[in-house]
Amino acid sequence: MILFWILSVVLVASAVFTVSQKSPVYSVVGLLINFLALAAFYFTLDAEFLAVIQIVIYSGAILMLFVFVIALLSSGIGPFREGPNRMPRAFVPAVAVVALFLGLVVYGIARGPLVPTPHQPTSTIGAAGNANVFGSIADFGVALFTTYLLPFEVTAFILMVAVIGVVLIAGDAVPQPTLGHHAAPKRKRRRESIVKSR
Amino acid sequence: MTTLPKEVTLSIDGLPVTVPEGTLLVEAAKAVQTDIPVYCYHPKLGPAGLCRICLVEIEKTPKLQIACNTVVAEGMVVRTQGPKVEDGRRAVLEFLLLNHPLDCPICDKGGECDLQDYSIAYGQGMSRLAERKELKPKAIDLGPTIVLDDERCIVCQRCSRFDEIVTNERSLVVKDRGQRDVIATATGAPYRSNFSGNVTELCPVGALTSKTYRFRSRPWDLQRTRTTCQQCSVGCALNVDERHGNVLRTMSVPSDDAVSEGWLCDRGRYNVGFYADERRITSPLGRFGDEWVQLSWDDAIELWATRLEEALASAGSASIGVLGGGRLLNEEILLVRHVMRALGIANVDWRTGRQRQASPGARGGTYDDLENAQAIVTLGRPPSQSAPVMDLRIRKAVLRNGARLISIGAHPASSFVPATHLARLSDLAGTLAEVERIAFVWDGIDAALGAEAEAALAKLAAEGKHVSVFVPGETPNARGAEALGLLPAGGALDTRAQLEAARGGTLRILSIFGANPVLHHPAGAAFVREALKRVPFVVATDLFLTETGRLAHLVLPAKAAFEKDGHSFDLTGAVHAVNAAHGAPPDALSDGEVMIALAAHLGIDLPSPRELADWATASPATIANGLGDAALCGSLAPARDGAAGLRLAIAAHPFAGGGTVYFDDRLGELRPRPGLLLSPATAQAAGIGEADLVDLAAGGRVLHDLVATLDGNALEGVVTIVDGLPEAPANDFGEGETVTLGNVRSSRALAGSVV
Amino acid sequence: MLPAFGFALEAPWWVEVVVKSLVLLFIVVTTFAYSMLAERKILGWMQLRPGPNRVGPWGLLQPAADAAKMLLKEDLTPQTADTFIYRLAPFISLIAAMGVYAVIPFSESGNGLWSIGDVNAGILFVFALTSIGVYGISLAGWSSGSKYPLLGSVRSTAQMISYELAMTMSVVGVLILAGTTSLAGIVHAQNRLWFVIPQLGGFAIYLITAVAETNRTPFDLVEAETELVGGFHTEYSGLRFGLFFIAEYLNMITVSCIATLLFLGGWNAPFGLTVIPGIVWFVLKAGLFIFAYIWLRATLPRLRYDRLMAFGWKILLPAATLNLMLTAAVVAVTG
Amino acid sequence: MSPLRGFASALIALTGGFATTFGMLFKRKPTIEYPSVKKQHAPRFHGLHELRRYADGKERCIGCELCAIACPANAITVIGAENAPGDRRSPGERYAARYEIDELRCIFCGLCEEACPTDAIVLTPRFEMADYRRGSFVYAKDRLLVPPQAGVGTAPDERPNGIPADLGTVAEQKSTVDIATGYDATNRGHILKTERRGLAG
Amino acid sequence: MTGFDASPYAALSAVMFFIGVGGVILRRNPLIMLMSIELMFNAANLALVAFSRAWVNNAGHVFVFLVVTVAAAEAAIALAIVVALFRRSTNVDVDEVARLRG
Repeated sequence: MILFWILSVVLVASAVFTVSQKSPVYSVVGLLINFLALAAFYFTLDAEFLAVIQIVIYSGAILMLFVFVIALLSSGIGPFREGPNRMPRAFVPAVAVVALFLGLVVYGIARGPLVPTPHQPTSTIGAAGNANVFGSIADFGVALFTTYLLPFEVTAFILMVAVIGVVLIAGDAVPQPTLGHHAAPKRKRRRESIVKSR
Repeated sequence: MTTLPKEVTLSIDGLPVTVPEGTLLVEAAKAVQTDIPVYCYHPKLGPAGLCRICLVEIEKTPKLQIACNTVVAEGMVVRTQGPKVEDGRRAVLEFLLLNHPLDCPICDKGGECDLQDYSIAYGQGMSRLAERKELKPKAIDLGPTIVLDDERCIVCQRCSRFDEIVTNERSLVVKDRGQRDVIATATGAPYRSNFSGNVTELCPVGALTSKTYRFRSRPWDLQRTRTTCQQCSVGCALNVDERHGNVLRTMSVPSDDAVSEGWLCDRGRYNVGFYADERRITSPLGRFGDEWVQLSWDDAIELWATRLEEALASAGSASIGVLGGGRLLNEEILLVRHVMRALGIANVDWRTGRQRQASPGARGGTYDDLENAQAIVTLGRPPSQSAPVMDLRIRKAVLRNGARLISIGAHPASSFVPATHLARLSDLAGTLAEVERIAFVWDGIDAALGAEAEAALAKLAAEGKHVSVFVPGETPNARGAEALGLLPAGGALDTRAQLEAARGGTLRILSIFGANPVLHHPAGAAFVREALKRVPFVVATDLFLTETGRLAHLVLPAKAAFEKDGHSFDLTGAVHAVNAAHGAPPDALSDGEVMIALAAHLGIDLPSPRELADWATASPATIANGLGDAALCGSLAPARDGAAGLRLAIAAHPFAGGGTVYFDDRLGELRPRPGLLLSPATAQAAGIGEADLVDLAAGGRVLHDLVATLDGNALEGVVTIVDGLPEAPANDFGEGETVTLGNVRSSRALAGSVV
Repeated sequence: MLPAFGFALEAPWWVEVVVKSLVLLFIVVTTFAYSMLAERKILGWMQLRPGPNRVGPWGLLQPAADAAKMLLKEDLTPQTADTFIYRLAPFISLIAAMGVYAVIPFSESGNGLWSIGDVNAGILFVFALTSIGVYGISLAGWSSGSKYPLLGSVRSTAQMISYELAMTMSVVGVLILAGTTSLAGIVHAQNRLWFVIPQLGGFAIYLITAVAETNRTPFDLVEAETELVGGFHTEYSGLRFGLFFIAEYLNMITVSCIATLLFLGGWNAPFGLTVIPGIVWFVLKAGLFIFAYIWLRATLPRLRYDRLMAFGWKILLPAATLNLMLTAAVVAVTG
Repeated sequence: MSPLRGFASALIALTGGFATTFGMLFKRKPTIEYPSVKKQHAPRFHGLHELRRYADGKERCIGCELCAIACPANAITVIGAENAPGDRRSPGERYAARYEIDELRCIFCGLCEEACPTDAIVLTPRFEMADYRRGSFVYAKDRLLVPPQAGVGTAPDERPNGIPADLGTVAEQKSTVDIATGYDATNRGHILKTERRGLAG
Repeated sequence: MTGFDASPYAALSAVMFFIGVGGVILRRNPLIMLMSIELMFNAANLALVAFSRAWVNNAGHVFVFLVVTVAAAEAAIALAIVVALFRRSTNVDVDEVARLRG
């Protein structure tokens, strides 16, 4: 239980860090910590495979993609410009909405403990590594390729669509703005940002 | 006046040439830009026919002829090249090189040596001489400036012919004959001349070298800048050769026909050692009480500006005096004048020495007028000492053009050409009756004499004679200072009045630009010292801490002549460019730059550089003031009493002075020792022998231990002393004053020439 | 999920973990130091020169000298750098590189595995940590605030993502044959036949991708000195540079160990030479890979970047997929 | 070329490459362990300069600056002066008051040696002149001139009325100054206290 | 293994989810908005894994796996859009992009 509290503190703190950071790179670092904590959670919840998947795919691939994009965008033109945060305008309504829903959810949870409905366990909890043991890769694989084959295939299709979409969106078809169009504001921005960060 | 000379057409190397009749072949060849090698021939010395290197082939003449002494003839066909000519030259060179040592690596001429060049062009490379070369003495001391290397001499006699033809001094000769011939003075005395340095340039080999330049550098290392000499008012063009930031030598500019004709005096040539002297002021110095403090330029200028403003506010512009300017360039003079006028200061006077006037008025002439004059009259100090290269023109006029040389006053005109001496100006009129073209050379000192002369000149001019006037001054650009307005205007104080005001305590600030009135002002050293001590704030710009500088409160390091760019006038009023050839000490500023800084501090707008350049290069005639404007120039007539007794003449000397000459260690014995010059008869009457030590006194002022020199050329009853010697300041005495000689002691050891 | 232990000692499990970790840390750092020396030596020999030979006999103390130098050098931070991330990045690299050793079994004895912990999804754990290691490089490059490191990090990110795919695919064949993701299990599955034989293609692909993943020549575009000065670590100096350096060599050793475990039968003795302890075999096999690395560096020039990417996507990935499908098919058919 | 054959040939090429590098492992290394082992230089190696003397101790250099003008790198500065009659530095009238070579500028081409009319400047096989300051590489007479007892050849009489008798042979005697042990003039090519090993066989 | 209480996980999941919601609403940096979305995904995943553990049923695991896959696709497309936007103009302001004009 101590582990739970430690991890949940890390989880929430890193989530807040992610959302509140000015620089996206810091957000990425926060999110990375968040994902690592989540992986630890999955580990404690006997989802060994998912824990690894969480790190390999989420941290190693998706989040890496963020870093890549950030580096890509800052490589040619410096830190890219972004609009001002909506904080001043939307802070109060946003916090109100979030608090309302959070309140509702917590109320829902607090009204009665979530007593697990007796349900037929599909597997047992035991030594990892073997089939039919909850959370094991074998068990997970069997489930994935039998019961959930259709969703799996659909997901594969979605991935394919995504690949084609990405190529179309970010490919060469997009008109490039002229260099001169970029160059002037770029240098100015760079200096401002250096001044600000000092 | 003369008919055009007949022209002759001949062919040189197949090219037709038309030249005046009588032209030498070697000169005619220059018309087709063919270079005929010469050693003994020199365009200004004429042919001698000694070296035979200029052999050319002339058709229908069986043997090769020397181009330097062959006059062109109609239809002559000349070949300056070809195997025959080259064979001839090779043979001549073989003889010339028989005993010429192979020490080109250490020879100062090596690299600019005609013998070297032509040996490479025509020589045969190896000597066929089996015997050892003749050994001769190498470093023969010819005099204070020149060293002879006898081995290298090819006996072209350019040096001795220069001494004969150009200077007429005739001291250098070829002694002995055959293989024992040697360049020496006829009397065996040291070779002394104001033009001795020219022989090193004339020497086509490295036989004659300057003591100051021996083994200092090789010619290819030198950086050459053409500028204008600022040692006297003649304005000779010269080339400054510099290496590693040191001025090593100055060379004449052979093409400078308008002024120097390619000759330099020894002062212009050798007085360059002061540029690198350690005693030069390298930063502004302030004197507080007895303590000298190095100041930054900002502080120095601010101090000056503040004092000026205080004095202007409390005592007005009449309490401020400005002295000097004769050593400045036109641009600087203009800046000084501009700033002083902007401040309302009228007490400005460039005349810090004896000279009262620099302008020849409306009768100025060119050097050619001087050369072509039928009679040359010198009034006051002769130009032989104050403007030596100008004196060469006079000698030329007398020797070659048959002009009469007449001197008036206490000084003999010249020792080297025949001259008539007249005691007073009034004797002149009869003498000049049949002369058409007259040149007056006045030293500008005796203003009364000047006025008298002007009257005489006006009379001569009225008779339809062509009269030209020359004023060789004490300072190089006195003409510029006067023409560009460094004179007291509208009743303002001239130098003497300023000094008197200073003694009276009414002068608050005195600014002195490149002048040394303590040593040079005729009011006397003691008088000027006393005056300067009473001025609360004296500023002096100079190269060295001179007698005047030591009395100043602020001394600013100035740039010397080779260190600044600008223009100056020569004494005929021609403008010459002065180009910086040498890096000034890091903290030195030219007086012009100082004025710019001062103007910036005082908030004075300066003329634009274009305006400045226009004014600085304008002819002084357009701004000149007339001769004899007594009101402007003031009168400084010394006592010219006709009383019996010895009268004093104060002479100039090229190597006298408290400035650049005094601080040039290399000059050594060229500098005169304090002494006096007497005619033998006068000396005998006073009981003085050659080289005796004598005290000279007049009215309680005494000069001690002057070395007496007897000179047959000196005038009877006149004692001549040298002006501007810091050891024996002559400015305590007046020109023409009656003096007494006493305390005669014999001292053989100090024998030597004084003037 | 308590980790499994190699030695059953009468002590709390965490004491054992700490002790083992410290011992392993020492061994790993020493190995790193001497593999670096070995690299310099072998590179030297291959280039006909002696290599470092000044510090100690045969230059054996060179690593100590290098370490002293690294520690004494000034630690610079560029003015334009993002200080926090700039300082963080080398630690991410190093921790990820070191973390892998938690699951690598070096040998086995009667008491159990010689490893700190035997994670069920061991091989996946390795991949997970490797993918975290990329952050060190890409964040270092981004945070240096200078263009060469940034280019290096962008290159590295693209390269690592591209080659990680092929690498994973090539390993899956082994997993299919072994039927387990546990590293010990995989080694056990090779008791009779090393997987290098049935998985020759996978082995080749693994070797190539492993070189790319560790940014070694000829795939060292990340730090290509001639083009990018030093790549992502251009701005780093002193200790922080040293950390990257250590991480790179640890990664090299890691992939060598993994290759040994997956394809060369781990600590299994070849030809029945069981007299020699398994750990020796393991070290020998891993050492062989390390030597191969150095050999590769001495032999091949750097690839052009577009060729590198094309090679990864157009050759390695299809080849790995083909290998995987073949393996799956064979296993499915033979059961 | 079919892809397969291309693959095969690439494989063969790779194998060849790897074999080459592997083979190098066992080759003898040509490295000379420099500070402890020094290579023997070619007889005409162009190293640090030296200003020679005559056997009677007079400087050979006459300050003629021909080396300076011959120098393509402008590395030599010579300032001449006149020999004082009482204290003759060189046989002739002129000697080098200052002689400086900027060894950092020098390209060791030996043209100064060629240009020298008295064989005064000679390039020795010395080459170790590392230092910490750039200024230290300006070698003046104090470091260039050999000690008085190290003269070579007979001085001509007071006036070198031409060429030293031994011109052209002096440069054949390359010598080196060992600061620690004093001067030892040796023939070209042999270096004191060194050991031969390595390529220069 | 009964008695596993999923409530804390559910609460934690809710908190994390709403942090993500807050991020999406408040921030205008598209990258951080995307990361907030990822946070929301992961909050849901956490709940799924916790419930899966409570029921000892790996359906949740499978679902998480699918979610992760879809998230990867989503992130890739979203980032591609960001890059494309950035190529058109250096100013990546989500509200301006909403006008859908070129």
